[in-house]
Amino acid sequence: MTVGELLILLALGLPLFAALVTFAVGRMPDVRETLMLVACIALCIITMSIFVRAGAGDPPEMMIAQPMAGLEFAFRIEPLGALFGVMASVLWAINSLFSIGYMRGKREPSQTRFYMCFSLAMFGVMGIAMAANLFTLFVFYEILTLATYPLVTHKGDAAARRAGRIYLGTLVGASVVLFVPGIIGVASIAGSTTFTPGGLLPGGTDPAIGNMLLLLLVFGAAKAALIPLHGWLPAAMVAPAPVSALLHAVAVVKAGVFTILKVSAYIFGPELITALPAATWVLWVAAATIVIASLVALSKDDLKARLAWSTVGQLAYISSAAMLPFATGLAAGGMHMVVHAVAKITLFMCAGAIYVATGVTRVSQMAGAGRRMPVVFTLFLIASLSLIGLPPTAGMWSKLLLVNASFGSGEWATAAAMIASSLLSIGYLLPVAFRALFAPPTSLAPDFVRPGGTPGPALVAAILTGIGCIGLFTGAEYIADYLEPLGAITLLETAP
Amino acid sequence: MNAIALEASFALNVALLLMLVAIAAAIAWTRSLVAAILLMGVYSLASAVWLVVMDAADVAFTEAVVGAGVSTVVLLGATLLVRPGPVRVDWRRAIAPAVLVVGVGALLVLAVSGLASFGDPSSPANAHVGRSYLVETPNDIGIPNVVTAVLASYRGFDTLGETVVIFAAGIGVALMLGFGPRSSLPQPPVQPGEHHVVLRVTARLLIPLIILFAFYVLFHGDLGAGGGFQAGVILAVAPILHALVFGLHATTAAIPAGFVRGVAALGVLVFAGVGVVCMANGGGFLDYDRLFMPRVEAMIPPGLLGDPTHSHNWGQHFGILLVEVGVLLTVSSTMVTIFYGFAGRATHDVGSAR
Amino acid sequence: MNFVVTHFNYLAVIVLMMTGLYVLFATGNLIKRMIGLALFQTSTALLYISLGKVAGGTAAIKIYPDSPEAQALAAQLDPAYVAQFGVSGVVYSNPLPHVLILTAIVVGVATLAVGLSIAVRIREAYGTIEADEIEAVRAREPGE
Amino acid sequence: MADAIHWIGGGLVFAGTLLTLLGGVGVVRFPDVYTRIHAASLTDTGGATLVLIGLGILSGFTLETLKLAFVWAFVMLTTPAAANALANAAFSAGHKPRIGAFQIMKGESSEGAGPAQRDGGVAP
Amino acid sequence: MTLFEAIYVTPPALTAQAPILVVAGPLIGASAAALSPGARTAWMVSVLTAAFALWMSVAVVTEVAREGVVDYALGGFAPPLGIALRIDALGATLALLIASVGLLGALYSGHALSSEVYPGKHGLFQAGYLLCLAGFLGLVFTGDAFNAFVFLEVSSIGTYALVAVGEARDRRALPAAFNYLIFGTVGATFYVLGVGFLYGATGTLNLVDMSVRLAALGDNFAVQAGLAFIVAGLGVKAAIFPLHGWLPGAYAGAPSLVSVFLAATATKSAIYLIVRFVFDVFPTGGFGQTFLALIVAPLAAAAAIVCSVQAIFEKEVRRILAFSSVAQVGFIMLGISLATTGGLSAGVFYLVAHALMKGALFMGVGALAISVKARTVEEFYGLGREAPWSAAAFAVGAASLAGVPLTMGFLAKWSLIAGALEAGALWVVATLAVGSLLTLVYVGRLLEAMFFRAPLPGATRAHEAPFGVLVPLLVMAGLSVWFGVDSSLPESLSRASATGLIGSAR
Repeated sequence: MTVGELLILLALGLPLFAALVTFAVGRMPDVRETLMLVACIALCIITMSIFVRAGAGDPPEMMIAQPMAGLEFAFRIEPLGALFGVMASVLWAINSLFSIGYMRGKREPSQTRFYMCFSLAMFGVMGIAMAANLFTLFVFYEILTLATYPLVTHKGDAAARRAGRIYLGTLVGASVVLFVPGIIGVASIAGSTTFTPGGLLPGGTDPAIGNMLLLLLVFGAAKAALIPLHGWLPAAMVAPAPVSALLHAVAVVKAGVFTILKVSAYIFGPELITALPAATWVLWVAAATIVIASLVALSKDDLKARLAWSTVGQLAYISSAAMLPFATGLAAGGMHMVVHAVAKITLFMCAGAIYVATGVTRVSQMAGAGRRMPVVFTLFLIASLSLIGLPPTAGMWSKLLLVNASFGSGEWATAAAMIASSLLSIGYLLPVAFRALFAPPTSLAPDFVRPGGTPGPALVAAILTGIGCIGLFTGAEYIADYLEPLGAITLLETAP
Repeated sequence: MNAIALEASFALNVALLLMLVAIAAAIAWTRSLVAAILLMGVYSLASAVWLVVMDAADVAFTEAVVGAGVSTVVLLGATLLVRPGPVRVDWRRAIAPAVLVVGVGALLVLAVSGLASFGDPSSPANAHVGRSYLVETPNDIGIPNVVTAVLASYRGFDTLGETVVIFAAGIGVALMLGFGPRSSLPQPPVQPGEHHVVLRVTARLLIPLIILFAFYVLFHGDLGAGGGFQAGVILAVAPILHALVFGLHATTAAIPAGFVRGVAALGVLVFAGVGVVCMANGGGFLDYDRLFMPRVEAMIPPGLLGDPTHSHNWGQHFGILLVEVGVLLTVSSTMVTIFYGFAGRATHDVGSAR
Repeated sequence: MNFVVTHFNYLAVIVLMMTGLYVLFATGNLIKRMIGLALFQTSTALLYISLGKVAGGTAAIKIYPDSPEAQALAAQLDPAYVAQFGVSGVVYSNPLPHVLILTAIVVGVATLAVGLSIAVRIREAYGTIEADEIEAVRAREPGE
Repeated sequence: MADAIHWIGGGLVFAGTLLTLLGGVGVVRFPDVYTRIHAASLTDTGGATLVLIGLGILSGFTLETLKLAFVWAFVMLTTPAAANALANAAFSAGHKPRIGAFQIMKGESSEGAGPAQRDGGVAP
Repeated sequence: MTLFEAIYVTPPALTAQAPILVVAGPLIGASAAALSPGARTAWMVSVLTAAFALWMSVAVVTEVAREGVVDYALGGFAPPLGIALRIDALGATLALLIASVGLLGALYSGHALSSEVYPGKHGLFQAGYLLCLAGFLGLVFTGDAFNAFVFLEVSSIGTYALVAVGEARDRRALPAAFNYLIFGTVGATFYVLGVGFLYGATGTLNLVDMSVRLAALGDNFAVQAGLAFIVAGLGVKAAIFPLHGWLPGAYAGAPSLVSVFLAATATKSAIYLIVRFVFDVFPTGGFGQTFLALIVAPLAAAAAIVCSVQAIFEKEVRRILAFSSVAQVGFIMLGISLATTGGLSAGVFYLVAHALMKGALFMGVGALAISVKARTVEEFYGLGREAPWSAAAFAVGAASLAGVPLTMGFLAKWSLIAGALEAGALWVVATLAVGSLLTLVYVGRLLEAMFFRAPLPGATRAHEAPFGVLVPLLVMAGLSVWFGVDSSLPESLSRASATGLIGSAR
C-alpha cells in the first residue's frame, strides 16, 4: 500500500473511528470529547499532508471496488478537493471545540448521538473531497445527507421533525430525481464518470443532451440551495448553533457548491460550459438567487435566519462562478468557498455564543449587548466585513476575482447582482455589530442567562476563525495559485 | 374434405354442441346451487358423448369419469358442508362481467378466424406433429393405442407433471380439511344405513366388481381407451361407495387417511423412479428403451411381442405399464383423500346413504 | 356464412367458454364461481379437441387395414383421400390434442378440489360464502 | 338379411330411447318424489335394456356383445338399488306421497328435512 | 463464471443429467417429505432436496456458460415429438436464483414454520413447498409450451394451499387464497388458450420448432391473439398492473416462508416465460415486441407509479411490501419492454435484485413476527432496538429496494435508467425517477418506524429471532450487499441472457 492510499484511508478512517469511539465511550463525556479533539487534530494533519502532496504534483489515488463496468468506487485528490478537505477538517476541529462549549453550556440532551452524527458527517465530507468520480461523490454526498438528518432533528419536537422532513425530502428527492439520472446520463455518454481535467464529456456532445445533463446535475446538487431548491436551508435553522455552523459553513452547503464546481471543471470542462446555453440560464437563476436572498435576509429579524438567507446568496456566488465560461471563475469560486466558510462559521459561532450567553436570538434585542461581550461582537464585525468583501479581510480578494471574472466573460447581469448584494449585505450585517457595539447603553441590553457569559471553548473557537478571516487576506494569493490548475488562465491575465 | 364421411358425424356434432350451449345457459341461469351442480354433471356427460363423436375416446372416458363423477361428488360434498341459501343475483355486478366476456369473445372470434377450418386434415395442427405420432408409434412404442403411447411415453413428462398436480391437490385438500378439530370422527351413535339392506347387499356385490373393472381399465389402456388415470378414479370409487353405505368411520378404520396419503406419494415415487432407473441404465429420464439393463434386455427372446425387429418395445411396454400403475396409485389415493377431507368435515349424517 | 359453417365448432366453444367466464365473474357465491371456472376450463378442452378432428377419421387406436372395421371405414371415404391423409390405409384423428386435454382435465379437477376445500374453510371462518359478505366482515377487522 | 338386422336393431334402439324420453317427461310431470323415482328408474332400466339389445343385434355376435351384457348386468344391479336408496331417503326425510294412501309411522314424519327437499328441488 | 468453476465439482455423468435432476429432484423430495413421519424429518428432507437442486442448477449454469444453450430430450425422443428441456442463459440464471432462494427458504422454515403452521401439517407443508420449487424450476427449464402449463399448475396448485395455510395466523389468508386461485386459474386457462391457437397455427408445441414455423408463417390473427392470451394469462401470474388484484392479499396472508418464496420466485418465473415467448419464440422485431411496447409498457409504467402510491398509503407492512412488489414488477417490465440488449439485461438484473431484496424483506418481517405478532406499521415502532439483527437485515433489504448506493438495488436502477437512456426512452427515465422517489417515501416510513420511533405503550416487547432463522436472513441480505459491491456475477449472467435472447433472432 502506497503512502497516498494510506493517507486516503486515514482521512476516511479517522472520522469513522471518532464516531465509533464516541459511541463506545458515550458514558464518559470527558474521554469522549478529548478523543474527538485528538481525532480532529490528526485529521487536520492528514488533510494538510494530502494538500501538500497534491500541490507537489503526485496526488494520492486509490481504487476500492468496481461494482459495474464504468462504475468505480475510487478516490483521487486534485487541488480543489485537497483545499476542500483542509478547510473542512480544520473548521471541523474548531467547530468541535465550539460545540463542546455550546452543548455543555446548554446542557443539551443525547450529546453522544450528536457527536456521532457529527463525525459521520465529516466522514461523508472527506469522501466527497477525495472522490475520484461522480458515483463515489454521490455515495458520500448521500451519506452526508443521512448523517446530518439526526442533527437537524436534534430537538426532537414536532417543528424539528417537520424541518427534518423538508431537509431530507428536498435533498434526497433532488438527488434521486435529478442527480442520479444526470450521473447515469454522463456515464452512458462518456462510458465512465471519472473526473478528468478539461472535462470528461467529449467536446462534440449534442447541446440538447448537454443542457439537460448540466441542469440535472446543477439542480440535483440541491445542497447548493439555488432557488427554487433553497427551502431546506432556512428550515434547517431549528438545529442548534454548532449544527448550523456545520451545515452552512463546513459540510453540507459547501459539499453542494463543491459538487457543482467539480461537475463544471471536470465533467463538462470550460469549453463545453462555454458552448452550452444552459450555463447562462443557470447564471441567471444564480443572479436572481443572489439578489432575492439578500433582500430576504434584510427583512429577517432572527439572526440565524438572516445568516441563513445570506448563505443562500453567497452560495449562489460560487455556483455562478462555476458556470462562468471564463476559467478563472473556477479558481475564484474555490477561493470564495473557503473564505465564505471561514467567515460564516465565525458568524454562526458568534450567534451561538450570544444565544448561550443571553438567550437572545433576535437582532432587535441585541442593541448594546456588545458592552457585555465585546470580543464576540468584534469577531462578528470582522466576519461581516469579510462577507461583505472589505479589506482587510479575505472576502475582498474572492469577491474581486468573482466580479472580475464575470466582467471578463461579459456576464454583466451576474456582476451587477454580486455588487448589489454586497451593498445589501452591508445593510443586513453591519448594523448588527454596530448597534451592539456602539449603541448608547440602555436598560434594554440583555442580561446573561448563563453565569460567566460565553463558554470558554466557544469563545476560543470563534477567535481562531476570526483570525482566519484576516489571515486569509494575506494568504489569498497562495490559494489562488494553488487552484490555478483548475483554470487555464492565471490571475494576472484576468485583468480586463 | 370428404362430404359423405363428414355429414352424419357433423350433424351429430352440431346437435350436441347446441345441447351443450343450452345446458351451459341453464347453469348460468339457475339460482339453485344443487341444480347447477347436477347440470354440470349432465354437461360433462353430454360433452363426453360429443368427445366420442370427435374420436377422442380416452378423453371421453376421462371426462365421464371426472366431470360427471368426481367433480359432481366433490361439489355436492362441499355444498353439503357450506349449506348455502339460493344464489343471489345482482344485476349491477353482472354488467362488468358481461362487457368483459363480450370483449374476450370478440377477440376469440378474431383469433379462430385465423385457424384452418374444422376437420381439415391438412391443417398445421393435424399435419405436423400429430401425424408423425401416428406414423412413428408402431416403431417407437409398438402399442395400438397411440393416445396412450403419446401420453405415457412421448410426452411422459407431461403425465408425470399431471400426476404431481393431482398429488399437489391431495396435499392441498389435506392441508385444508384433513386436520383440525373435526378431523377425527366420533363413532356415529346409530350404525348408519341400517335400514338400507338393499344398498348394503348391492354394495358388497359391487365393490369387488369395481376394483376388478379398475384393473381391467388399467391393463386395457394400451390396447383401447383407458389408462392409469381413469382406472385410478374408478378404483377410488370403491372406498367412496363403502364409506357412503357403511359410514366413513368404518372405511377410515379399514383404510386410514395417513396410509392413503402415503400411497399418493408412493405413486409419484414409482413414476419418477422409473425415470431414474432409465437414467441409471444410461438413458435419459423416462427413456423406457433403457428401462432394462442390456443384460436383461438380451435375455428377452426376440419376437416375444410378435415383432422381432423391435425387441426394445419390451422396455416401452413395461415402462408404460409401470408409470400407469404409478398414476393409478396417486390418482386413486388422492381421490380418496379428497373424499375423506370433505366427508370428514361433515357431521355423521354424510355416513348414511345419501 | 361459410365461415360460420367451417368454424362452427370454434364459435360454439367460444360461446361455452364465455358462459363459464360470465358465471365465474357475475356471481359472488364461491361455489357457483368454482362451477363457472370448471365450465370455462372444460370448454377450453373442447377447443383443442375440435382442432384435432380429422374429417372421416377414427379414434387414434391402431387397427389393421385388412380388419373389417378398417374396411368399413375406408368404404365411406374416397381412396385418394385415404391414400393422402391416412396412415397405412386408415384415417385417424389427431391424438396429440387428446393427450393434452387428458392432462388439462386432470388439472381442472385438481383445481376444483382445492378451491372447494378453501371455500369450505372460508365458510367455517366467516360463516358465509358470499364474497360481498366476506368483504363486509373483513372491513370490520383491524389493520384493514 | 343384413337389412333385417339393421332395421330390427335400429328399431330396438329407437324404442329404448323413446322409453327413456318418456321417463324424463315423467320425472318432470309426476306429482311427488316417489312417482318420479318410479318413472325414472323403471324407464331407465327398460330403456337401457332395449338399447343394449338393439346394439347387440347391430354389432353381431362378437366380443362387443359380451361387454354389452356386462353393462346390462351393471345397470340392472345399480339402477333399482339407487331408486330404492332415493325413495328410502325421501321417506325418512318425511316426504308424504300424494298418490295412494298408506300410513306413515308417527314421529318419522319430520326429521332432517333440509337435504331431502334439495333432492326434491333438483328437477328444473 | 470463474466463481463456479472454483466452488463446483460434479461427476460428468451427473452433469449430463443435471437439467432433469434439477426438476425431478424436488419432485421426488416432495413425495419423500409427504411420507416422512415427523416435522423435523420433513424439514431435513426439504433442506437436502433444495440443496441438491441448487447443486444441480449450479452445474447447469456452468454448462450453459460453456455451451450457450443446453438441450435435454426427455424419453430419448427428439423434439418436436418428445418433450425437450431447453435452458438458455436466462433460464439458467432464474434456476440459480430460484434454487438459492429455495434453499434459504427451506433452512429458514426450520424455526419459522413452527410459529405459523400446526405441527401435524409440517410434512405436507414441506411437500407442497418442494412441489412449488419443482414447478418453478420446471417452468424455467422446459422447452415445450404445454409442458410449461403443466408446471405452471404444479407450482400454482401447491401455492394456493400454502397461502391458505396462513389462516392459522390470519384468517384473511383464506379469501386471499381463493382469489388467488380464481385469478391464477383463469390466467392459466388463458395461457392454454393462447398455446392452443399457436398450436393450431403451427402444429407444434416445442418452442424452438414453433419459432421456426412462426417466422415462416407471418402475420396471422390466431398467432397474434394467441400471444395476447399468453401474455395476459402469464401477466396474471406475474402481477402485471391491472391483473395484480390477487397479490397483496396473498402475500399479506401467507405464512412468511411462502411470502418469501412467492415474492422472490413466483412472479419472476412468469415474467421469464413472457420474455421467452416474446423474444425467443416470436420473430425479433415482430408483433411480440410491438405488443410489449404498445400494451405492456404503459401498464408497467402505471404500475410503477400507482402501486407505489398505494404502498405509501397502506397501513400493513406486508401489504406495503406486496404493493411495492407490483410496482417493482412494473419497473422490470419497463426495462424488458425496451426490447434492447441494454434494457433487457437491465430488466433481468433488476429481476434478480428484486428477488433478493424482497426475499430479505419478507424474511425479516417473518423473523420479527416470530416473537411479536407485528402487522401494522405502528406495531413495528422501535423493533430496531429490540431485534437489532433481524431489523438490520430488513434495513439492508429496504435500502436495496430504495436503491441506496452500494446495494444491488442501486445498480439495478442504474442499469435500468442507463438502458432507457440508450434506447432514448426519456419517459421511461422519468417514470423510473418518480417511481424511485415514491419508493423512498414508503421505505423511509418503514425504517423510521423501526429505528426512530419509540414502541407504542403496552406493545409486546420483541426479542431477537432464533439462530436458524437469522442465518438465512442475513445471508439473503448479505447477497444484496455483496452483489451491490461486486455485481460481476449477476451482471454477466443478465448480459448473457439478453444477448442470447435478442441474438436468437430467427
